[in-house]
Amino acid sequence: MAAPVSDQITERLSEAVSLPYSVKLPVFEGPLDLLLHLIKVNEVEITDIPVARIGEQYLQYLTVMRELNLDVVGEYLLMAATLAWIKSRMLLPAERVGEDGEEIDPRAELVARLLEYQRFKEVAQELGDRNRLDRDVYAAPGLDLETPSDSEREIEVGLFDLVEAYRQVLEAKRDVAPEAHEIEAEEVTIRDRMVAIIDALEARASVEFEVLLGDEVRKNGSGEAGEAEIDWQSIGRPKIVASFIAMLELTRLAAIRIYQSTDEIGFPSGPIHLRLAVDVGDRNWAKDLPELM
Amino acid sequence: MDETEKRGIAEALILASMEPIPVARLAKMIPRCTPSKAKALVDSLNADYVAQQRAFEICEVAGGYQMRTHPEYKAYLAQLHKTRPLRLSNAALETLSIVAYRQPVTRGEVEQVRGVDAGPVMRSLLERKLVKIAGHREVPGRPMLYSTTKRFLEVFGLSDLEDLPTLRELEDLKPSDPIAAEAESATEGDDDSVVMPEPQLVDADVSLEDLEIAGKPH
Amino acid sequence: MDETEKRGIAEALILASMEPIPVARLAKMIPRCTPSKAKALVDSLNADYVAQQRAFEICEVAGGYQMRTHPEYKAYLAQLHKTRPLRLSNAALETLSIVAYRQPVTRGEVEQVRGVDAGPVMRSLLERKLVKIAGHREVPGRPMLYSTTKRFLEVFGLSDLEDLPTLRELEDLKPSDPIAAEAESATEGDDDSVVMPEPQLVDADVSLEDLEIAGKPH
Repeated sequence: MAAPVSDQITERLSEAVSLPYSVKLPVFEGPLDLLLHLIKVNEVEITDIPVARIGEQYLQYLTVMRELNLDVVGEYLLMAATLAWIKSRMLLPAERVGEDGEEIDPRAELVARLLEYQRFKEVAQELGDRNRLDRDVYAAPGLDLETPSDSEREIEVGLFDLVEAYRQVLEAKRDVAPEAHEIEAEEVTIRDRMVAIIDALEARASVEFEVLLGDEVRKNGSGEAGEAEIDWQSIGRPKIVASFIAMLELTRLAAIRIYQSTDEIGFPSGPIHLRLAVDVGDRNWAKDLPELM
Repeated sequence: MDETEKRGIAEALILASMEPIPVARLAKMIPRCTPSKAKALVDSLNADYVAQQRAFEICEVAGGYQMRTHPEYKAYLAQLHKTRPLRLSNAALETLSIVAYRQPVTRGEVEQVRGVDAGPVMRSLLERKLVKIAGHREVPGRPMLYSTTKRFLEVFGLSDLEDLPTLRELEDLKPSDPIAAEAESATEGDDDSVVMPEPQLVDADVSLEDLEIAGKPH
Repeated sequence: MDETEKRGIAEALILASMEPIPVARLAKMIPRCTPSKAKALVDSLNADYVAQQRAFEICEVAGGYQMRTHPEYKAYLAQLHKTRPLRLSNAALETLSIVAYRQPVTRGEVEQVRGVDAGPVMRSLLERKLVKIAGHREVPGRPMLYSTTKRFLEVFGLSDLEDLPTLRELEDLKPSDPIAAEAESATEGDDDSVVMPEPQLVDADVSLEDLEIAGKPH
């Protein structure tokens, strides 16, 4: 025979007296948990709860909680009310009849809830007993791997690098065409160049600075860096200037990003690359750009 | 490349990875390897570890392989970590179980099962990243849905959700009693049963003496 | 306790440690052990690893022992970089949450909320394609407007922005009254003080919970 409820209560009360600062109700996880406990100590079947007896003990328990100055939360009171209601129903002749003509036990819903809760309680216990990470077992944290060598790594370049590259381009142009002053009537606007650069970068993930400076990359993917010599003379200085300013503007708007590799000693070298920095996919640049300027 | 080399690569990758490596990814990183071959490599490594009484093994957690120490060393390893082990109350474990089996689940559904407010516990599970918000249920009020995380699998050493005791086993816990079956149907939309009397039925003024008498064994 | 057990403890400790373990510390964590004995244990483990052709060995780095893979696997390990998840700092999450909940929003508005310069963080969010430029606000100075991207929805598992939980919904998870709060602290006990590792860094599979917390008004 299990210990009577009164003994448990007394025991708990004495605990409460001896530990004035850490009054702790035996941990019941709520009214269903308390009911399961009472069902267990009374050694009765969940499916055939003696509602009167269990209900009485349940109320005693709530009273003890109050004696211990623990606020009885609403859920416990609601369950007390449910038990009282079921008890009264069981005294009355059956009112409700199921589809098959049989009486519906007024306890049925409570029984179903208790069974379901019990299932999860068992699963929870099982879960709690598993080997737990950082309590029972520990994982290898993984190695802080060396980063790839600098030459493979893309790094940001400063505006200085960009300007320097631009200066070199202009210098190269002076070399090839010192006498060319035939200014073509071709109107090149910064806006056009911004749109062209965005288009080019949308078509390809990364494009070389010099290629973009000269002309937009065709969508079919020609104009790969280093594939062919760039004919600066045919491009014309206005276009190069407009392209460069367009790049600066796009950089300022954080629409594109500029990268350059470094050599073994960490000095920036090699071609400068441009990439889209932002999700510009859902934006009509051609339409928006006039506002940007 | 022979098996020994591949095994070495698998071992190095699993040791060095910061998180569990899925078998498909592992296979991709080893030259001329398939997932089933990768699995065989891991099995063979684990067999080695057992034979050589290593303090660790390769476990399958959260859909990937990870090197983990054996539980028998837990007392020593506890000294190593500054953070205290993740403790979970019964309330947290119960809530976690309900979320795990019923996901995606609303807070109300959890409360229905446990019979108590689930808010604070749910919050603490969210903070510990064992549970995450998984959208809304498209019903009036659009309640938030919760589901378990990858971290949940990692913490409990589960390879995936299938690794939980199956729902069938859960069903087995239920007795074949007809009342239970009936009760199931009764819970579904039988509004009559929801009418509750006022809670003032509880007599709060019972003294301890009354209790002693009432509580005496019958 | 015999040598084999001690070796096992040393192995488990070195495997699971986040940082290299100095020999003195290792000796302290093993019962009845001295630094010179601990060193002998490590040497014996390393001899094992050589004999068994393990892909790793215990190295002395930065004044402590650490398990490291052999250099010959370097090329394979480089592939692990790609699998490393994107991490977001708290600052990034805070900023992202402000953008998510107030979009479209200017940088100035974000700074007003967070009280610090939002430039660098916003740039990194743009780079990670979590945030995009969404035009200008038609006020003097025409500041840029930011909004979240499709990728943002993907990362957070949202079908659309409507799916973002409201702050009120999260408030609901807090104990509604001090009584419940007390009850919670009584049952959950010291759980609340559990320190999660790496509180600064959040995985890319950050949950919405992170966002909500970050987005809470200060």
